[in-house]
Amino acid sequence: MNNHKTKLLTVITEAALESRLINDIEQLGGLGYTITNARGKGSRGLRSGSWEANANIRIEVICGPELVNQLAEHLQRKYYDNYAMVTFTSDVEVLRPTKFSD
Amino acid sequence: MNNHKTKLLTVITEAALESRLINDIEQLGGLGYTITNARGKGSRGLRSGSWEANANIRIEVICGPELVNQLAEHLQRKYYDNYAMVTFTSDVEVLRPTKFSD
Amino acid sequence: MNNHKTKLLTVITEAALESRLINDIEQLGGLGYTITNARGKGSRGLRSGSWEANANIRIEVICGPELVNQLAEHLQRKYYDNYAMVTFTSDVEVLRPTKFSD
Amino acid sequence: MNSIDPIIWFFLFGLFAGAMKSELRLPSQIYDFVSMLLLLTIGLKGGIELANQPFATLLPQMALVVGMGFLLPLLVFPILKHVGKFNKADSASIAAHYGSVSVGTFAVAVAYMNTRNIEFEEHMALFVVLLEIPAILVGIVLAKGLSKDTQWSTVGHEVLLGKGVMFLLGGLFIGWLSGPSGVESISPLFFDLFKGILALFLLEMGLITASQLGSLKRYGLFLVIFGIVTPLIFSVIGTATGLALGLSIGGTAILATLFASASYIAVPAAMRISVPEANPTLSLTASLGITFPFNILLGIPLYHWLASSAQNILA
Amino acid sequence: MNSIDPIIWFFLFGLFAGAMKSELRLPSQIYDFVSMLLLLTIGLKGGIELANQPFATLLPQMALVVGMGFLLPLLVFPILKHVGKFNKADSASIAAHYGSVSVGTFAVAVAYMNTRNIEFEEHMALFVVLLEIPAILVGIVLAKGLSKDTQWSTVGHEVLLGKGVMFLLGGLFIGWLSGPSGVESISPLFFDLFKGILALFLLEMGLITASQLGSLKRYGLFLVIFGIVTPLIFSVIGTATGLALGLSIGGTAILATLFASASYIAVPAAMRISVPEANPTLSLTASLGITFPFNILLGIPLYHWLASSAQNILA
Amino acid sequence: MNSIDPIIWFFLFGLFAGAMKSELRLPSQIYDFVSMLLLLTIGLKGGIELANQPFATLLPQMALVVGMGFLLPLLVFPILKHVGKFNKADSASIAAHYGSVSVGTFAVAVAYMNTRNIEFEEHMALFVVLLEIPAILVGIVLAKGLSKDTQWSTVGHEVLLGKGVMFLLGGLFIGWLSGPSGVESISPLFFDLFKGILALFLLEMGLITASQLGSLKRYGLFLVIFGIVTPLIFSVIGTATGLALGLSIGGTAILATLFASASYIAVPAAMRISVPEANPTLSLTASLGITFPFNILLGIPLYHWLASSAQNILA
Ligand SMILES: Nc1ncnc2c1ncn2[C@@H]1O[C@H](COP(=O)(O)O)[C@@H](O)[C@H]1O
Ligand SMILES: Nc1ncnc2c1ncn2[C@@H]1O[C@H](COP(=O)(O)O)[C@@H](O)[C@H]1O
Ligand SMILES: Nc1ncnc2c1ncn2[C@@H]1O[C@H](COP(=O)(O)O)[C@@H](O)[C@H]1O
Ligand code: NA
Ligand code: NA
Ligand code: NA
Repeated sequence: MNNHKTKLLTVITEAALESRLINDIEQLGGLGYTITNARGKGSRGLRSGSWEANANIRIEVICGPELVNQLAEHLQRKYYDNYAMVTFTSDVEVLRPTKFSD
Repeated sequence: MNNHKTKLLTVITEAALESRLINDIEQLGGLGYTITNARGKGSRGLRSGSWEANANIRIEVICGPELVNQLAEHLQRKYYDNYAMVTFTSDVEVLRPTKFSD
Repeated sequence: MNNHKTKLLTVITEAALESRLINDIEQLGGLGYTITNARGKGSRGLRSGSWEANANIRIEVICGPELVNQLAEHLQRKYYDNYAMVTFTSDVEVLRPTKFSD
Repeated sequence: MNSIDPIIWFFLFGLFAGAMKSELRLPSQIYDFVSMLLLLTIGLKGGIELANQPFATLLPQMALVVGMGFLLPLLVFPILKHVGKFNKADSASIAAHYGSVSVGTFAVAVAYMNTRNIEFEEHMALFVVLLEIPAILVGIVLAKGLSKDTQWSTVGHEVLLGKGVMFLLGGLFIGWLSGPSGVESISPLFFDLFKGILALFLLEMGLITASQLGSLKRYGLFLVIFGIVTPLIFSVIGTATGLALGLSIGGTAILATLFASASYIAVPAAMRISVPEANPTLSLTASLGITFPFNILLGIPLYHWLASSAQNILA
Repeated sequence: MNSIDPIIWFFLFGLFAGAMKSELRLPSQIYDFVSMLLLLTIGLKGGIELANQPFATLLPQMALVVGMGFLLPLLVFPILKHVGKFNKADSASIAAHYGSVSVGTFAVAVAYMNTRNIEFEEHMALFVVLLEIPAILVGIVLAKGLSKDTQWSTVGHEVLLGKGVMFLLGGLFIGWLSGPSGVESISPLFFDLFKGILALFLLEMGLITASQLGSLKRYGLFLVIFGIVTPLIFSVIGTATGLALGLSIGGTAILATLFASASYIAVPAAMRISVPEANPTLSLTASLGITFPFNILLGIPLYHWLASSAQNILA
Repeated sequence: MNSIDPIIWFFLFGLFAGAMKSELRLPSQIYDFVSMLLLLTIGLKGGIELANQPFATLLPQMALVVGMGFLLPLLVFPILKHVGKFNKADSASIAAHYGSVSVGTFAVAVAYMNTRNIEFEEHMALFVVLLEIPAILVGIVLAKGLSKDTQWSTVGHEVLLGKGVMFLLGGLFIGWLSGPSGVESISPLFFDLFKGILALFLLEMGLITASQLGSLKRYGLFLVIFGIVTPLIFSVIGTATGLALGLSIGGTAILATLFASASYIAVPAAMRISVPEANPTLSLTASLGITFPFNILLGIPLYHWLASSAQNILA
């Protein structure tokens, strides 16, 4: 198998930001994303997901290391001060590298 | 703690494939899987999850490196041409290695 | 960018344990967690999520390597014998290390 | 103004909200719930009617309707392939969608007749079930040929046990076995709420239709024309079939609507599994983006007029 | 044929669809919603009845019923342990399930009586709440002994504040405080839709039951026999208790049904937390896979016959 | 005791269950569904009323109400900033919440009037829509100033196309276009179930309120006092406005309730996007944790008394 190392960015944040984050990802050149609904707790308190104002989403973007850094920095600059948000990156291997930008 | 390195396969694909993928995983020897509902966008367009025909699922399988390759190749051969699908693998450590095949 | 290596603990277990696991995580010093609903199959059989008694949750905790081990060992001791549960850890990089304990 | 049914306004409201990129959304499980209630109710209604009349008298009608279900997709397949220039799989899949029926369109037609106190044969609901299935089989054969490879037991499983057909059939049998007096106790949920539930369904359909409009530009003019002309022609065939079956004006109009409607629940699901190489966006764009709104906004009144004109001429 | 309630057909439909591996499913939040409505409605009905009669007159009846709730699990525990050869935890857990009651079975019994215009004491709903709890406490003591380690406050929290008991109690209090005229404004949702909602609940129960049948083979014959004989015996005890309480035929039959039914909501949840070493598949297979279908298909008519025979003999 | 509406008991039940840390929860999609039904129903009611009377006669009333919607947040902003010592963004956000209205509180007020057979102008529902929006605009300007940077088209999009306003407006137009006879067919879902649906909504509101109480301790006494005094003062202004508009006692009381209520759906969503630096916990704690329960438990009867006293004095 011809594996290809790349990066996975995971963002956990407020559900209210969904459409804005999608815009950001696409404008910076991300070719795809996956979203799941989530709930949780962090420095900005409990977000139990019982109604929309306190629901979280979990966004995953697979992309090359440069875009991953760009995205993470962009999100940090734009949202960290005012929104519940956690981002982390990890190493993954994909089969069809052409599907993911770099 | 006695950690044990193994692999995690993540597959994001159309919800309609759920039962067939489970069959595939089990027939190739996977001992377990976890599924969450998802939505997203990729090369095959927007899959917003608003109704079943365009909902995604996210399947995770923990297993040894050989099975992970076998599974990924099998899925690629069988589904990539006709279905929205992304797969990636990553390194994880588990506590109870006996629970996972390979 | 000033990335910081840390750990991600993922626990997949019975939905009935949610509040107890949250307690455990907080008492051992975890500063946050994220939960998504899941279904799956493992050594304790099929958990299809169709009703609460057989629904799973997927908990993620980002924290330093020491706490991750402590948490994993604690969960193993307390729940593995009697509950459907899988835990695994992986390496991640975060941007705001101060948000995560250790 | 009052002559437009409020459920149609719900559809237009959804369409507008979707076009404006509003965040309106029916939660996905609520959409499933609402669809399920519609399917069960339609099945129940058909079943009750079956309980009211000897099954044998309906058999000839049923046979003819099933026959038409096999015929209709065959009529459009060559057009899709040679005029539309779609490949074999896509042509077969779209043909299957148009040969089958849309439960939502049927429900709107029923509501239309009820509002105007137009009588129709209640066993129309039975025809919905009958018409769901043949076109799927034809579509698969058109795409794959009659090769021995086709796993017909899997196909049969997918088709018969898929949610759409299953809820319709389940409702049908329950209605049949319980009879009109038996279902009385469950009628507040299934019958009294029917039009309200249909309104919510149409709201979401409007939102979904709006999201399909984007793809329209990509697939161009042929699909738009096909999505309007096909229902017009099929409605004429449906009217003729209704007359042949000796149906009332209401029944004829509903049968014409059924023929004119294109599936977006059972067929897409079956095609996705059995003809995966067909592009699902193509068929859904046509059936949801064009034919569904055309039928509920303009088609149904037209088919009603067609049915009554035809009956007048014959009388 | 018409003598079978349509809600029973919904159960059989779910059972069939599940057995055929159809993809039918009630969305999980809809199942939660439907269960919640059932529990609230049953609670409300009991509460309204409480508002109608002086509480004190019910106290002796309530005491006897609670007493039986402690007794029933003790009767089956030795059989499970010595005949069934289950370990202590499993025996205790199964005993708790059978000592407690099934709200779904109760609802079907109520629907059965209503369809046949058989009168019964409305405060039966109160007994549902009372019978939920004692068996859980007995089960925990049987599994753990009366050790000081047991965190009774946690157990009490789990039991009383679990969803099942909470919705029942909430409905009960609201019904009691509002009285029959007060709840009139909310009756379209809670009372008129009741049987339709119950039908959907039974559809999903059929699907769940079908999914349990696989485990049956693994756990074998004893569980099947136990799942049928226990309700038979408990229904006799229930009938005797009903007579002792001076209940009507309908009330006696419902009390017999309650005794014969096995929990699958409150008790599994409580056991999972308090007796985690018990295998939940065992008890759910028995209670959902055998006893629930047995009771709603055959048991309730039988217990009705039992109650009227017993009353005839006494009269 | 019977004088308390059962829907209030549902709220108290939720509050109790939440305070006891019970696991009771309305599934999130069910909560969305229930909210959606409430908003659509309220919109429909307003729309039907609009269909009943010439639009022009309402225009002056509407203008005055919109004017008040701009004024109210301006009244409390300085108090929040100088007495409460909140920063600009938080003061502006809280002011916007209190200048806007709570649909849930409105629904309870309507139920209160219906139970007591008190007449009121049905176009109150129209005022709900009108009052939702101006306070949001004022809040944004207070926080950001009238800078050219503010992307008003984005703000307008967020406000008008957010779920809350959209469902209200959609219902309003559908009701208006369909008229009273048109909506009859959908009334079992939207009107007959209304109070039951409201009961479920209030149950969840009780649970949410309970979860807010924890934050109260953190933010202290000022917020508690503010959350009670503001509705009292605003209700007086509302009563005066009602008299100025020549409303009935019921209508005046409902307008007073609207002024007294604080938003927790449309405004939080809009503020989160347009004034993200405001702490959402502050405003939600006040509006959900204090003002909402105060209004539905004590406020509405008080405002009713206020309205009738005022009318008596004037008469
Ligand atoms: N240490 C953590 N581990 C996992 N998830 C976290 C952690 N901290 C925060 N989160 C998630 O990120 C969301 C926002 O975090 P915060 O901005 O810290 O409130 C929380 O609601 C959690 O869902
Ligand atoms: N770059 C990406 N990052 C994260 N998820 C992706 C990415 N590309 C695709 N996906 C997910 O995988 C699904 C199928 O992808 P595709 O086959 O490219 O349409 C999409 O609907 C997304 O949920
Ligand atoms: N090999 C695996 N890969 C991914 N998820 C698993 C695996 N094994 C178990 N799980 C998940 O963990 C849950 C509990 O596992 P178990 O205790 O093995 O029954 C299952 O219901 C699955 O959701
Ligand atoms: Na058709
Ligand atoms: Na029992
Ligand atoms: Na206000």
